[in-house]
Amino acid sequence: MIMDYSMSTVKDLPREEYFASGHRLCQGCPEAIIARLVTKVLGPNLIVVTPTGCLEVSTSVYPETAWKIPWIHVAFENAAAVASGVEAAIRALQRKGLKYKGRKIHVVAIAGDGGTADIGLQALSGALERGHDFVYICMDNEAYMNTGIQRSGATPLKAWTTTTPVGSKWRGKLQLKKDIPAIAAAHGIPYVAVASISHLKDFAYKVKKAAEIDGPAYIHVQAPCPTGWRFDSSKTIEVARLGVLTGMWVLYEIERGVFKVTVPVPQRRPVEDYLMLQGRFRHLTKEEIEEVQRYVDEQVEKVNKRAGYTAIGPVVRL
Amino acid sequence: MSELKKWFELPIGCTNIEPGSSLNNITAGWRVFTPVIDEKKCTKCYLCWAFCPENAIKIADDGFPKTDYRYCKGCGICSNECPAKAITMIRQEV
Amino acid sequence: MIEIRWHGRGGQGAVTAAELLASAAIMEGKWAQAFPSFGAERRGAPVQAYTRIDDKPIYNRSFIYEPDVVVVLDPSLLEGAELRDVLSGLKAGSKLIVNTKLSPKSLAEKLHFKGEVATIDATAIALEVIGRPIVNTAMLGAVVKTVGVVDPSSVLKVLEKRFSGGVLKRNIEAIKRAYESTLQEVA
Amino acid sequence: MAQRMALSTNYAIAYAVKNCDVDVIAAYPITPQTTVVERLSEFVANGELDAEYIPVESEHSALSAVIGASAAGARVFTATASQGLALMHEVLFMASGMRLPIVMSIANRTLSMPLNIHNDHQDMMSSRDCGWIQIYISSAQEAHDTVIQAYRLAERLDILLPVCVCYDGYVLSHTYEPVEVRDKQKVLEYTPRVERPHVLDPDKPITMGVMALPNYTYEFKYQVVDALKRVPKALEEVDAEFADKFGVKYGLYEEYMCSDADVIMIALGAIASTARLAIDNLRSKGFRIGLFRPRLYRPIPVELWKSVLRKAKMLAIVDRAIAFGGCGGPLFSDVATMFINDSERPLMINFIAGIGGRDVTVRDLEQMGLMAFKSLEEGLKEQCIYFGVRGVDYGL
Repeated sequence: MIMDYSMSTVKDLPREEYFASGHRLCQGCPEAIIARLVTKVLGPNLIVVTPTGCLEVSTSVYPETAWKIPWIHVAFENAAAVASGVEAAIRALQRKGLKYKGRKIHVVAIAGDGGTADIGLQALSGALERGHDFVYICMDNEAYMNTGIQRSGATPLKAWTTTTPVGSKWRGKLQLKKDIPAIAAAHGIPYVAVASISHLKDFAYKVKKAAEIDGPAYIHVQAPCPTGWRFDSSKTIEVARLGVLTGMWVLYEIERGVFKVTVPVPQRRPVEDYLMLQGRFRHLTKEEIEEVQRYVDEQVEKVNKRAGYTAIGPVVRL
Repeated sequence: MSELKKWFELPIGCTNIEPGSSLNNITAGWRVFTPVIDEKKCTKCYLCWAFCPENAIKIADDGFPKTDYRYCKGCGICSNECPAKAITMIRQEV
Repeated sequence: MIEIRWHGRGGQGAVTAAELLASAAIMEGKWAQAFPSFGAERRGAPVQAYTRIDDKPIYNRSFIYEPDVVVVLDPSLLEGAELRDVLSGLKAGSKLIVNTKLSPKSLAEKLHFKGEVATIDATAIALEVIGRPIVNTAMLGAVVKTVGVVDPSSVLKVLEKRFSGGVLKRNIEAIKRAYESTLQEVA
Repeated sequence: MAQRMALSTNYAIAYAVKNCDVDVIAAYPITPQTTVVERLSEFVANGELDAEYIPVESEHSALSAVIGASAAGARVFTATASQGLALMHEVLFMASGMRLPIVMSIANRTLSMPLNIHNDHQDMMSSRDCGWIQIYISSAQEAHDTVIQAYRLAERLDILLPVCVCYDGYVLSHTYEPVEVRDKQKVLEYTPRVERPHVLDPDKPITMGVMALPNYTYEFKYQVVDALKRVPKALEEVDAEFADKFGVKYGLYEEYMCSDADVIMIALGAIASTARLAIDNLRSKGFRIGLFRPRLYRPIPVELWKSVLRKAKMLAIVDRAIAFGGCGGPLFSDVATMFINDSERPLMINFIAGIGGRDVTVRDLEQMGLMAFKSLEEGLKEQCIYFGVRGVDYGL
């Protein structure tokens, strides 16, 4: 059974587990939290497609697998294409009365930001444009963590990675983060949402909604990586929460073109609170932090304009 | 090496036909700090259960969350997120 | 075995004509091949297509260099480099079938061609019957008439499978008119 | 009822796919393959074929999508050529490693640079060791029948490997010729649906496409080696069943006048078809020459090939691909390798011909045959002849 929209607390999350213990993800890994939640909300009539990446290599090392629902990995750049094929097969076989009879099987791709924003963007765009009935979830940890913390198109401005080092000429990443949910939304698909693991109810609601909507849905969920972002493994949720509270990670959905902030933040925390928790931003000077703050302020203004009210409030320094 | 399967003993097509077999991989050895739940303080909000990346916290029949130490890697999220401050991370001395 | 080389311009239907002729032969139980010569050509560029017909399986998969029949769909191909291509590989007994207003004799004189020549004003037929200068079916009629490698009724049957309604009617009419009005002579 | 039609090889393949009642087709346009999937999309559009047609955004995604669909239990098809096959390259290994019975047709075309849309076998030869069953055909009829056989072969539970049906771009893909289109009901009787043991099914959840460490990877790969070993016999059986049903038999190879031949010419696909005429002409001039056309090229049925070839004094191996920097063309290297430990073996001469759509005529092939005889008499001056390249003279 898929849980009810009206779930009031995390206590109401389904107790069934389809993502087993014993996987090899890092201590405090957000991807495990995401995989657990998505499979809980949509299992067991669910097929998951995962491209190459941390989640894949850490959950499927033979002879062990953490997956208790049907799961497939093929390559790095093709999760959306593989999911397209799975979805088409289910449709054809159901229509011909050969398999998957009489039930809704959810097809969900769970990918990282590299497999989504960079190498997998073409396959994702193709699948969204073709209108397959599937959910694509991007776990955004803002770099190539599986290969050892290299920059991706989703790495934010000024963040340190092993290929955006801090030197006399470079101060971390010189470019802005690619706005992937906006790219997904530009396809005119019925549902796009941004979620956070710090707000599980909101995330679960979006996963369920995405799966139930006919046609492609895209969910972008922040995945703070203790290893790559350089923070203590106990702080994964805390960092995620501060992303939301500083307005750096706005939780919204776009349902059939209608934009809505699902978790308003009446009073914003300064970006410093978020940045300073993480080693990847430790090199930032006061001026650079102010620059990031100004950028976030601009983004927040755009969000509020789009929402039609002050969904994300002003910065309040405690 | 003797316990490793031969080629014809493996499932075909790079598949694994034992769902959830990662349970065979006991990850307790990853742990440095061990979470201890103080049931007197616990409010049964289950945030620790929901946030645990290892799926290592189970809700017992008495309604209290219990840590499955075979799989707990000691990340400390449960302790950090517990609103009632009911979970303490303890250094286990060998 | 008879080998036919078709010369046209991209968009005129030389490839289709080659294929329709092969289809008619195949319908009669014969063996045939039809294939185009593709370059980077686009609409308007000179193109060639080929048809081979035989009573037994055809193994040769190379182009046709010494055709028994050359069909020219567009009179403008009878000049310069295009003319060289048209006349290339013609041997004793080769037949030339050309869409032109000229008589076979005057065309042969103009081209200094010795051999069998057939001419037909396919453009006039096409404009009159089809309303556009699509000459391939008219040329097909001329080929059927002068080469006699397939029965005219087979070509009509192939057309019936391919087209319907007014398009079918007009193309059949074009073939019939061409069949009746093709002139041939041995120069 | 079977129907004799004038079809190009591309269309002959489309009809075969239709009559195999394929469930999912994913493809991306590339010359000279495109008319295969154009025709298939027409079949889907007008309801003649009940399938999902996925118009993917690249060949990489085409193969990825059919992998997903095959993994979900569907009967699938894709087609490509040239750069498209090269773009699929990494995914080819995934399809075979995952043991998915995908059928793909490949209208062989050269690889850039220079850009050229015409035929040679460079595309497939660059992907020949990827665990797929590879069958080279030499007529539209054979393409039609081989696609039908391919499903039967690929879906056999003792095989479960992807199959590609290779045919010369343009030379075959765009040539109309007579094709007996097999009756759909008979086709489905011949290749009925098979329940595969490993598919994505919520009732029996499995993990597909695992990661393996050095301790298990070799064993998984060996499974593919093992399955390929079973292919020659399986294809013989599949071919015999096909003959029972449709009255036509192709074998694993075709031999023509080999039994007493001093020189045997070996060629794949369309060249082998044309070469028959060269053999006839040379025979009429008194040269004892034969022709060997491999049909099943991966896996190579080594002993079968050798049983035909070892009787010759000289093998003239015609490759329609260049192995840059190698010891001769890919087919040559394969044939040479199979004889390497035999104390008595034929001499071998390699002709690289037909590159980038360069026509290979009956006369060219006669000339190659004569060069082989001359080398046999006077000794090999050159082992690998880049036949017909302007500016190169081998003095033969």
